[in-house]
Amino acid sequence: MAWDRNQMAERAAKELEDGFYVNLGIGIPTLVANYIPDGVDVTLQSENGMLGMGPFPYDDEVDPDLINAGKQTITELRRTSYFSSADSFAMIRGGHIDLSILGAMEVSEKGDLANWMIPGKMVKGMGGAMDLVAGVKRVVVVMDHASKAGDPKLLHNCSLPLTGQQVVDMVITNLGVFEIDRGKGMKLTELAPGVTVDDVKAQTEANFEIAV
Amino acid sequence: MAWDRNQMAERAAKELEDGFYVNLGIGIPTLVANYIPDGVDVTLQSENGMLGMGPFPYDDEVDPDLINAGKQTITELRRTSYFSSADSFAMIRGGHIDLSILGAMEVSEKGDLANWMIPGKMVKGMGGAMDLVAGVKRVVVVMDHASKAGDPKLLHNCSLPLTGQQVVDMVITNLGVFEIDRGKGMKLTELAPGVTVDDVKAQTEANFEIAV
Amino acid sequence: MKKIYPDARAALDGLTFDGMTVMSGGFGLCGIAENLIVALRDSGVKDLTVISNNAGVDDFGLGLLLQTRQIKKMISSYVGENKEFERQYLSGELELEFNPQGTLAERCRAGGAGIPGFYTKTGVGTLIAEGKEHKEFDGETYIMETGLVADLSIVKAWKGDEQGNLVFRKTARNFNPMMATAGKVTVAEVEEIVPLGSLDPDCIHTPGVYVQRLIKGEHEKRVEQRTVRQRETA
Amino acid sequence: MKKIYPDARAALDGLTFDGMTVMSGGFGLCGIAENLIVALRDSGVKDLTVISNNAGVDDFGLGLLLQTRQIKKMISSYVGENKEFERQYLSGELELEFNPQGTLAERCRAGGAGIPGFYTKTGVGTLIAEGKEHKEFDGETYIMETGLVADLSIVKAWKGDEQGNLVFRKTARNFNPMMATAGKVTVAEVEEIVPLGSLDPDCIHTPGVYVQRLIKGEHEKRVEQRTVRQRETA
Repeated sequence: MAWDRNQMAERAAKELEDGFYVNLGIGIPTLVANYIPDGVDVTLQSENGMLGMGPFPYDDEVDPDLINAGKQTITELRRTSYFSSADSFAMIRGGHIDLSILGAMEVSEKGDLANWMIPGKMVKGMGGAMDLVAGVKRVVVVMDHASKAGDPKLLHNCSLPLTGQQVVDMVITNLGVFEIDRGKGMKLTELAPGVTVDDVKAQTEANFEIAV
Repeated sequence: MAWDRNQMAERAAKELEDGFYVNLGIGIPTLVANYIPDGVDVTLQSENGMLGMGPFPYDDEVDPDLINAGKQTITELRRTSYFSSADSFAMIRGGHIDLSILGAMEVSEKGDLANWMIPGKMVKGMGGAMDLVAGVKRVVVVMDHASKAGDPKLLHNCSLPLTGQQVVDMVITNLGVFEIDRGKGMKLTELAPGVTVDDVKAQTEANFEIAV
Repeated sequence: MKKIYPDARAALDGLTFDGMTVMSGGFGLCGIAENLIVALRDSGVKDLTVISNNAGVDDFGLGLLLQTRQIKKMISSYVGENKEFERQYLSGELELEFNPQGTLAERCRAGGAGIPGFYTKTGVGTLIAEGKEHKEFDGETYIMETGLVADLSIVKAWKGDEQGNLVFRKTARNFNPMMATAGKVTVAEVEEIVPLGSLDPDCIHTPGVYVQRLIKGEHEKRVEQRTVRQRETA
Repeated sequence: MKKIYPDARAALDGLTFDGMTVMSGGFGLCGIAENLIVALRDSGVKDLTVISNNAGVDDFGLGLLLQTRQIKKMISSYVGENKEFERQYLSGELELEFNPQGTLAERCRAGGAGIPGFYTKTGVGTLIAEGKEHKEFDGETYIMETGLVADLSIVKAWKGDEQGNLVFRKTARNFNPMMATAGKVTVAEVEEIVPLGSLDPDCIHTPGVYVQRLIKGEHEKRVEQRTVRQRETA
């Protein structure tokens, strides 16, 4: 069975708490905004300088001066404020954002994260990812459990250059959910429907406790 | 003869150039604003967070939210902008203010400045003076040549705790004008009317070249 | 998450403890959190370390906390306006750490921005530099200053909305925006609570993320030095 | 002191030299100094080091300076949108220094604020930390990053006045305010030059002290990723 992209996003949305300020990365994390639970009021931060990010605009509302960190056109809300990139990352680096949900290429059992470069390939840059994982209070990774080639992405140690060291608190994959005690180790806390612990073990290099 | 307070301020005003951004200290430096030469447009900065400081308000214009760094009520101009203390001192520390004119207790021949504390007396604090002398491009001191007790204030070395080391470019006293090559030495470049070099020497401890 | 509280006392409820560090916005008596200072006094909290550019006057602003001897230590740039301060300091009842004003402002900003240390030329060669790390950059000497954070920041703004977005007015902005970022908890008092959406989003000085609690206050806004000019008569 | 220039070419006159460092505001194609980038290209200046979060696209923004190979080195956080960039970089024609976006933003602010170095957690334990000074604060490890300044900063604002006061619009603000502070000379282009006194002094993002020259530009404001939603039909 396993979770699809939307189900992973839905599961990630359960990490949102009322009043949270949240930064969502590109890809599956963006979908999390579609699953914010009823009664939970969250404010989305966009690291290019906006707090209170609204949905995509209607066709006649598109404003080239109003984009998110993925360079997509968006809208503002009644609560919105704008600020400079320096002020935006002061907010991030200073620990004022409660939660960052982002994608990854690899995560280690100690919470290391790699998601910005593959040696030998053209490197596009880390953008704001290093700042987010270093500064945001809680970091949740949403990613496929294994690569397209079937290689595990949850590893003893990341093989790719790191985005951050001991920075990940939770990993949500198509197979289940892992909690990480930064620098110590990880445990499997949930399984997607129809997935067994053995299924997970077969696709995981990292050591993990089982707490399902 | 010598210069009085207003004449010292008038002389200091000759250091203003068109387009300058200027910070004026408390006391005689404040009077400099009364002598800005015709055709010279200067913008006054107040370190509590204002660029484009206007004159004192009329009685019915007094606004408690609008004060200068000396806590006096003032007015705004059409060019005025307000900003935080951090942004104000970023402006000062970053070398964006062209000229600071301030008072002093002592100045050394190398350009050291003391104007914030007298050991054994209650210390009120340095306020923004240390930041101004460290950051502003050019620092002009306006002060009486000697203390009320007749002791020289232009010294080989300051006896009082410093506000800044090698920070003063010019000293204007009631007796004349000195230019300082920071860290090197000072020279007397102007005399107040009726004042002789010997008059100056008699009241000066610092070494100075004579270039009048 | 309701940020708006009915009054200053309610807004400080559960936030105070003896020995805590409080940042208090304002410059002189301009832009100070008048109502929250009174509530802080009335809370009876003791042994405060207060980070504030100034110390109020004898009977207004932080002077109220000096009268009751609730302050153990001040971190300030200038305290010249307060006689009671002078008395307590000279008698050794009060600790005092002077910071150059720009260093103090930047330390607050740094604390809020996750920057534990930075270098500045300010104070090199003075008493302020003693015991601090010195470093050369491009042949010039700088000293390291550290970021400041507080258990509680109290700030005063002009307008605020239910999300905690704040706008300051004229030179009453001063230390308030940085201090709002550097409190583990920040409580703001405003002259007016405005409907959500009525503040221009391009002109919000303090985004709501920095403000946990908010009250509408009544403000005396005392003038420290009333300086005026005369109208020319025609 | 007249700050307003007739056009972009005139505004750059006398400011460019081969090998210079230029800061260029904007995020993606949002808030970039379209007219000044074209004028910089037309000036023929070579061997530029360009500090900019991104590198434009092939035929717009900084991509124009890549086409003509006027850029020797980029300091950026993300350059993924530009194919010509990729080609020049892989062939070794172009140097590239990646900075985390927040570090880049803070380095520009620090440069403008007279702060030659600061400490950050960002990048600790990564390639970014290699060769940088590490220091512990309260048991946590940080790395030192340095302030950046430029020979010339080109920024784009929404409105400006004859004193150089600038206001930005929505997320087009981004890197522009810090870069305006960090240029030895800063040239701004705006959509509208407004009469002095018409900008709200509480809402000026960049005070005029930071802007030496100013032009009114014509702006295409190209959208990089047009994402829309459909109206629900009733």
